[in-house]
Amino acid sequence: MIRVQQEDFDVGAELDRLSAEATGAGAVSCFVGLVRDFSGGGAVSAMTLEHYPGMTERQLADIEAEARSRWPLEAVLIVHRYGRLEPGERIVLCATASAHRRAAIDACSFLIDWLKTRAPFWKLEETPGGERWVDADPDDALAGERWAAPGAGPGDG
Amino acid sequence: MIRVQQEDFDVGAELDRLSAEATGAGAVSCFVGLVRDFSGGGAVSAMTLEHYPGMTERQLADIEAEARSRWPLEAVLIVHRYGRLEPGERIVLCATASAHRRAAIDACSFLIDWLKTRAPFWKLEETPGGERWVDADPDDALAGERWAAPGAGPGDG
Amino acid sequence: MQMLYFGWVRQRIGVPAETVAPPAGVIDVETLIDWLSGRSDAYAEALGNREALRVAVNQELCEFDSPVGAGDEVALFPPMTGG
Amino acid sequence: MQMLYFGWVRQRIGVPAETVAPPAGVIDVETLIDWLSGRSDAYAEALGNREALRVAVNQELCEFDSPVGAGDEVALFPPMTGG
Repeated sequence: MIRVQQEDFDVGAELDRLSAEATGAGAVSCFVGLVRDFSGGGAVSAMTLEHYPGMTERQLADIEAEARSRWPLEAVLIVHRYGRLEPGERIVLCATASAHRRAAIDACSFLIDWLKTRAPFWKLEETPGGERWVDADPDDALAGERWAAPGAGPGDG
Repeated sequence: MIRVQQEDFDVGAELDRLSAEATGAGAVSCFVGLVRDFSGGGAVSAMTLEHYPGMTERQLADIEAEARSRWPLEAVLIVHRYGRLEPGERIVLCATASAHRRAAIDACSFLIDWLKTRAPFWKLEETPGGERWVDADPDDALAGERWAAPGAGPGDG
Repeated sequence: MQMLYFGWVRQRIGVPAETVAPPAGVIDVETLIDWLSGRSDAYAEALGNREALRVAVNQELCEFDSPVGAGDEVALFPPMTGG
Repeated sequence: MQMLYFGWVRQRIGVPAETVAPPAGVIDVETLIDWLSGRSDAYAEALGNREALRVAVNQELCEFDSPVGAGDEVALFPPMTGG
């Protein structure tokens, strides 16, 4: 399941729903991305996430489908926020449930890696020096590419 | 931080506390282990976790310290339950917070892998055929060994 | 043709979306960007560094040689920074 | 010496803990298990498969050649299944 929303989410409630959906799952893995109060050494007082409505939902659904095709998952959840967020606020939640912990952990790691370079979001930071667009991180591109071959993982590169 | 307890835990509240402790963390990774309703093909109606009070706390603290020595972590939490649990109930929570997602994800994966073979718990399942002790899984031993060299991960084997 | 702009591409062009009617020579993303770049300095500046431009046609990521036509939704934007 | 048993070792021996006073020949985990195994069929059965036995002395995992003495806490148990 995927959701794109401005409002915050409740991680505990989301994971409870995911587990309830996944009878037979012994493993739930989750990743939460938060707004940091620094970036490239500078202070960040807020971050505004802009996205491409319509395409965002398609890309997230494609990423979920790809994860389900690679691992035996009982349930998958991606929640991605947009709008203006302050340091410490949640940006994104990826969660997976599987009978096996390795599948849950690897799939969750894959979800966040692919979101970084394939989800159409753009981040504008507010800093003491003014507004600044966050550049794509070359390491994120590498992390995403390492999953290019099914079954591959960041440890294989 | 580590905790060994009989009562359930609130994943959302635990992660909120972890994030609050970890100012500057952009990434929170967590793993939750649940009681499954089957095992080796058979139905499981409940599982009782026995542990070694004293040694359990020492082992969990050692595992936390090892994770902190290997990755730049802002916060670490391990909560492990004991006692009688029914299918769907939470057994264990591992969570890590870091400035970097790869550190958070790898460290969390390490925590659960090492818990499997180094935390002094023993599991007695209730099945239609009677009580049955859960055997150690040889795959768990392998998963644990793959982290033996600092910097190693399950993908490197 | 429906154009959409995001991130610093949107900011430099100054509008998030517009409807355009390119001439007959515009057959793919490359020629579309050439044509847009000639409209004003703002477009030229926004679209000048093609290494840093990404494109989606009808909400699917595409290369610059992808064909575009009258009914398409074409989005131009910087590399994505999700997650 | 304080003995602790867990899992099926505890179940087969029938008690979770006991204080024992082994004879002088018991100098390490190996000789301790030998001595315990001679106490009854239950001990012999519980401790028979040494491949499947794990041991902690004073709450630290040890090998069978680890020395044990009067003041030690010695725990015998099956391979751990945490997580």
